[in-house]
Amino acid sequence: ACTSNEPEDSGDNETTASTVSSNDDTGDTVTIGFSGPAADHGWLAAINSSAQEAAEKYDDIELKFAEGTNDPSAQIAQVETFINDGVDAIVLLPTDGAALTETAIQAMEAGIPVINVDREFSSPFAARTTVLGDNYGMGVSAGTYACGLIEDNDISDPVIAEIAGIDALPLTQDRSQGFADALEACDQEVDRRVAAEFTVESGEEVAANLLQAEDKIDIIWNHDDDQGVGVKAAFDAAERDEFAFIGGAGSCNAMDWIEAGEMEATVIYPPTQAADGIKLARLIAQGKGLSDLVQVEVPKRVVLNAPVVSADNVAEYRDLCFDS
Amino acid sequence: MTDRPLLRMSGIVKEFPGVRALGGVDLDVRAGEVHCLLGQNGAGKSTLIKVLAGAHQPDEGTIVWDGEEISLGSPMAAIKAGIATIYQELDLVPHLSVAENVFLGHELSRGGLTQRQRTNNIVRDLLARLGHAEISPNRLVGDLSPAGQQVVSMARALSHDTRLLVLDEPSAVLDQGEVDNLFRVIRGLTAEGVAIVYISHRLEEIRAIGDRITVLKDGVTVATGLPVEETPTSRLIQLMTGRSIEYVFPERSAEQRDRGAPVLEVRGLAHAGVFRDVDLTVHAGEIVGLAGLVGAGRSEILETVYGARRASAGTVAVDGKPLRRGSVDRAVRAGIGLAPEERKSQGLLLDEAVFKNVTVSSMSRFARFGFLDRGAEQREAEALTTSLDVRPTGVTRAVRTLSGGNQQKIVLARWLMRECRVLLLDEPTRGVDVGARSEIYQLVRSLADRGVAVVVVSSEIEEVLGLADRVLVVREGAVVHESAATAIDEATVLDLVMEGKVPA
Amino acid sequence: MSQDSVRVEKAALHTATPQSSLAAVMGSGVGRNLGLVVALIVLCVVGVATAGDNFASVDNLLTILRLASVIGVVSIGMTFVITAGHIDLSVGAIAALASVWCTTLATQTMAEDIHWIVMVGTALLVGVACGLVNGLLVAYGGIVSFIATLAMLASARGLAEIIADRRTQIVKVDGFADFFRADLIGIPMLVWMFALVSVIGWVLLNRTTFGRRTVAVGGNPEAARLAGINVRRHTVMIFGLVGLCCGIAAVMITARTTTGSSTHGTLWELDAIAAVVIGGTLLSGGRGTIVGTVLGVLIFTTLSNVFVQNDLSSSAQAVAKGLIIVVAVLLQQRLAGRSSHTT
Amino acid sequence: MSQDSVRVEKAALHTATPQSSLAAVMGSGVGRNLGLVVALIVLCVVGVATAGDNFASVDNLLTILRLASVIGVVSIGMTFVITAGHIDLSVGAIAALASVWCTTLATQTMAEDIHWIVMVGTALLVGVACGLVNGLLVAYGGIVSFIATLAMLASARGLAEIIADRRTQIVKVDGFADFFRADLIGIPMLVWMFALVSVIGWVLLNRTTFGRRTVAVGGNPEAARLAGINVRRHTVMIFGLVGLCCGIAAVMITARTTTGSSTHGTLWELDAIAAVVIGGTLLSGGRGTIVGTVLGVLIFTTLSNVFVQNDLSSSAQAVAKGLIIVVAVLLQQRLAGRSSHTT
Ligand SMILES: Nc1ncnc2c1ncn2[C@@H]1O[C@H](COP(=O)(O)OP(=O)(O)OP(=O)(O)O)[C@@H](O)[C@H]1O
Ligand SMILES: Nc1ncnc2c1ncn2[C@@H]1O[C@H](COP(=O)(O)OP(=O)(O)OP(=O)(O)O)[C@@H](O)[C@H]1O
Ligand SMILES: O[C@@H]1[C@@H](O)[C@H](O)OC[C@H]1O
Ligand SMILES: [Mg+2]
Ligand SMILES: [Mg+2]
Repeated sequence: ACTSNEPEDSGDNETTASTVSSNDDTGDTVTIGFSGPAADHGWLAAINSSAQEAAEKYDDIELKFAEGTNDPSAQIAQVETFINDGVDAIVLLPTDGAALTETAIQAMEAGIPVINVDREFSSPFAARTTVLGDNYGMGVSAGTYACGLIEDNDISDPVIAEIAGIDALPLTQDRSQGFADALEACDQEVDRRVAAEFTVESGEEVAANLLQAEDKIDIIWNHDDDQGVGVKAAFDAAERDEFAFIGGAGSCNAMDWIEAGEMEATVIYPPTQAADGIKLARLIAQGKGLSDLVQVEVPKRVVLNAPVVSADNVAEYRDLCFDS
Repeated sequence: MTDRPLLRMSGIVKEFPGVRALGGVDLDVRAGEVHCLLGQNGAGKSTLIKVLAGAHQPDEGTIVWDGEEISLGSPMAAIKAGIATIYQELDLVPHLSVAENVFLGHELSRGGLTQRQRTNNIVRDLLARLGHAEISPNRLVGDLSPAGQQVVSMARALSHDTRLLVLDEPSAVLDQGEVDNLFRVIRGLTAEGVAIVYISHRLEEIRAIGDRITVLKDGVTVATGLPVEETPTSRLIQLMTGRSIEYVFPERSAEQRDRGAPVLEVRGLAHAGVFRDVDLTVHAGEIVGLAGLVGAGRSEILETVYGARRASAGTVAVDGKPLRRGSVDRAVRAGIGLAPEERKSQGLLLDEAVFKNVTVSSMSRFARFGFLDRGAEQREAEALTTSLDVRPTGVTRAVRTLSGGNQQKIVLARWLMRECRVLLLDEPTRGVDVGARSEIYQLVRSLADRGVAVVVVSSEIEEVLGLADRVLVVREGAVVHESAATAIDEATVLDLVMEGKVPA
Repeated sequence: MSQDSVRVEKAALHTATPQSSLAAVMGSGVGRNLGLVVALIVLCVVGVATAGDNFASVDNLLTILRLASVIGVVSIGMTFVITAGHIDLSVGAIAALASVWCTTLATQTMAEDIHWIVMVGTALLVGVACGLVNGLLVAYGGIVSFIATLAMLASARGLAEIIADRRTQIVKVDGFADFFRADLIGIPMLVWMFALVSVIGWVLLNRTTFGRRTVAVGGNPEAARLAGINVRRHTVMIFGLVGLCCGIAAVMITARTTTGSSTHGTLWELDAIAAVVIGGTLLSGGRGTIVGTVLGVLIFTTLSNVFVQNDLSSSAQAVAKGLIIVVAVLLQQRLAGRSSHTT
Repeated sequence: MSQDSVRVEKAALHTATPQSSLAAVMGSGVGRNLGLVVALIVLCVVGVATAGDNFASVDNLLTILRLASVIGVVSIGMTFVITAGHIDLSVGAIAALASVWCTTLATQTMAEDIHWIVMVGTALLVGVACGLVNGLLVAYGGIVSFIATLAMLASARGLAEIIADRRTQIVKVDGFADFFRADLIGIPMLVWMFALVSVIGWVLLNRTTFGRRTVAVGGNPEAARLAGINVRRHTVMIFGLVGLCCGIAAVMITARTTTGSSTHGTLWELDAIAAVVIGGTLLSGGRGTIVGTVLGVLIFTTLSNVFVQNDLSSSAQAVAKGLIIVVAVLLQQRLAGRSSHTT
């Protein structure tokens, strides 16, 4: 069930139990090591809590939770420690996929399955299973939606702005690339691009400056809904709402705004993937498969869909939202 | 002056790691007297007065103040009791103004806001009373000369309701005129019944201002309450040092009278706004003295010759080779050395060991491929500091823990260690005790005899005349007189520094 | 002899030449600040030249000021702590903790009942309390401020995460946003707060016993002690003061973003120290300037605004920022006459 | 008279009491380091108590050492720059730039052809060059090191992003990884490198004229200058040295992660300064200890290792980290006898 992208299946952890599987029954106790970046913004904080909550649901999981760090060197040491300790599986959201690849391979070679979450390794041999959102696809979804808006409302020469997340992360590049490519399909391009740091505070700051740089904007895509809280605060402070505001990730705040008509849409990129990672790690370590699938084993790669949530379908996605 | 002591310290003991600075000191001071505290460098004078100021806590001993035993647990307690102290190392805050420093710790304020006008007025009065009305209360203390800072410290002491004023070598940074001025102030205070504890290594000052004397030696009182008039200088020296020293300048040797080749040649040297047109030639084996008032610009001349300040005009040459302007390391490589005036800020690495301070300018001598031979460094530094009678001995001790006079010796030792062609000495005996003083004179002379060209700046005219072969008088940034030291007397020099000419 | 002493006094009249007194003025506060003002003006000229009316509009200027306000208040506090010869790395973490604490209060069940004043009070209290802990560790524990506040940075942020359960807490208490996000005579409340804190900071540093002592403690702690100042107590008070500024900044950032979050204030310590140091306060203590700090903050904020106006990529922004800092400081030094650097 | 002076010297032998000479030793280098050693041991005891054999295993110790190595090399460089009275905020950014530069070289078309030595050379060169620029800005530009290196931090990172186009560059050159990721007599190459840099650093600081000058320049720049030391040139050399360390660290982090990235080294400046300061080097300059720095680095890395071994939440770990730092420093001070703090 976890691999499904349908909201009714994968959103709430409780729903997993609804199948015929005995997967949730207590099995051999497994030790899982979890390591991720420092929780320096809402989405990553949600990653942390979703991982921890998932582990707490099971009596047979013993979680080793490494201190969040943005230093790949420190994260490598954490994984090495997991290897030394002989954990049964490792769930890894790398600070930088490529930088942790060799170490992940070492873990795999030591017989410890590695579950890669969110930021992808650079080698197929580094992970037993990969769970990730589709960053490029996220940009494409946002861009395609924007094109639709332009067409529907017949906007000529629209001003399009993009508020990116941490610019130095490859995933940000992927999102921007997807956005640009989709816009190009309808002969549009980004007029103004600023980058924040995924935090509320940075979102407010760059958005405030952005609004000053353009008198009139038609569409704004903001990569991250938690940063979006700040972006929204800047809009309110400047009393500007002439544009269509599109978000990213799918936080509950974003859903609220969509319901209230204060936001046009958001593109889903859920932090619950960490919970998925923990669950898959448990199954793999216990030698189980995914009960909804015919396959005996957990699949190699799970790519979450990046659907667009708008006023039309927000009700469907409501339960899937995460608190940021 | 009454006989009942205002202050009685008895059996004071103070230990520092590795040193017993005070081993049971007694001192009693009466209201209205000037009580002189004498002792060699490191005898414990400063330590004693820091105990009195509440800055150090004694390990043993009692302090009776105005008939009652008190404990001075903090500087505030001493200040409240009416004890004001002017420390040997001036302790002011450089980025605060004169007025702010004077009232630091007991600011005049209303509702937390400082009263600048009122403060300034009071400070202006205090400065005037000290004979220095020209110092503006608004000036930053960091911009003042050491002498000016001394005045600020005095003003600070007077800003309190002071019953006992302690002065730790106040005259070290003053010239003779300034010392007279200081004495005028002290006399005014004693007339009002204020007691004074006065520390100085200049015995003639003790004669001029003191009433009674206490002598410390190696941290214990060897004599107390000696009346000044009845105690001959030779006895004081005997008490302080345990030996008798003839306080004389070394003989000028025969050969240097027919001077060697010119080593240092300074032509038309100027530093805009400070001094101008200085010509100075020093021959091998010659000692040239620069006399002048504080602020005349003598230190600046030395510093500019040395390259520490960039000359605005003129040339400096050593052995005929011109030096690049404003480059100290070139000057040092050419064989010049400077013992600067302010040992703490300009001379010493206070937290470093004695031997490192001594060898810092001659490191290449102890280094092979950049690696230092610490053994050799320590041996040679040991030999040198022993010959200068630095106490306590031990060259690995941090310079900070040495007494003021001993620190001065370390600065000198640095340049004795490096065999210089030219030695520039700015107030070389400041704070140095009588015993070491004649040893320093001896040393400087023997260096000259070995062919070094020496320039000495001193505010003690007697020292300039006694030590130097040739004397230059500097007044307001210009050389106003030059002659052989034997061809001029103290009175004439005094006239020259004051007036720029000898009155007809 | 009296005649003599008159002559002595005259001679001692350390006459400053006009030239050197000019240098003195330039080297002092005015001169340094002049350099900063010029740097700021140059930045604005560049802004106008490249972005025209968009830059020069009142709205944009208010935006710059509003953005400068929060970090500005923190920097004022930092000016004191640096002037006193210390450093505070925990400012951002304290602000985060305070923001989270006061919004937790406001998102609890009884939320509707509390007045926003209680929120503000809570934030200030948390700020001051953390500051005092820093101060005690430094003054009485004898821990170097760098380390003590580094420890506080880790602990306060961790605690903030625990309290907020790492969620971004949106403020729902009515009056709060209304009050702090409002304008007063056309000027945002946050800007008023920054102005007020700056003025109070200036008065405190330059016109009170407290400020005097701060400079003394930073410039020569031993002299301060010998002058009877209780250096330890004063140190505690200074850290308390910077804590208070963090509390105020927490209120402001909560208002600006409408949220409390454990991620607020990330790297504020670096921003604040940079503003303070570029403003002319000595990193080693003993000299501080509030006006310089305010100018320093404005320079950095204006810089980011100009960057956005020009749609520079964030990498190019970083490179440009580095170059501009160097040029600005060099410029400032030339204007401030001979540099006070003495190598 | 010679007889007299002998007596004088005897009298001057102020006999040291055993008690106080012990205190002197404790107050000196040995004492401070002893405190750190004890803190480290306590940490290890906690590690063993909570994680048992997992902690005490050879593998785990090597893991700790490997982690310590990269930041350790940077911290050795930082020790020099802080001892000399400056600070370098750009260490991480320089390492990032060097890692990106040398891997760009190695991922370009002709990649296959270059020897990994060229990569190493490039990294070191970039590091030294950046360091020298810092040094020139500080020594001849007269810019405070905090600001100069802050500018370098921004510029170098921006440049690294531009060069790498914000992508992580995977090293494909053969020998490189083989060499630097190998073991030598059972000990990882990175650890050897750290050990070597530490030993050289120790010798340089304590046994050479370079080190002596560094301490002098940091302790009293004016006195150093008047003693004939070319303070400016020396300052440039020190920044060059720390740049070299950053270059070495870049090689190490590139080997460790098999990548070059503009995000490498984020916040290393804080980690390195923290290790140096907790090690006992004075933040204000004039006293530096390489052994202390090494111990400081080990304490921080062991701490994070101990944390991985248990299942505290990340937030709780942050809180605990703060508390442990405070306790460790207090402990260390008690052991080092009376604190040298003089307020
Ligand atoms: N902080 C300290 N730590 C260790 N030893 C110290 C300290 N302060 C002073 N001493 C030692 O105590 C002794 C007395 O020093 P003190 O400064 O009192 O001498 P002094 O009589 O004032 O000498 P001077 O005439 O040179 O100023 C000296 O041996 C000195 O080295
Ligand atoms: N940094 C400075 N800027 C401007 N003027 C200065 C500076 N330093 C010193 N002066 C001025 O230079 C003149 C000479 O100073 P200084 O006191 O050093 O002379 P001196 O003859 O060496 O006296 P001393 O006996 O104190 O050594 C004074 O007028 C002083 O005010
Ligand atoms: O940290 C990132 C998060 O904030 C963003 O929204 O999605 C991808 C994450 O890696
Ligand atoms: Mg003394
Ligand atoms: Mg002088």
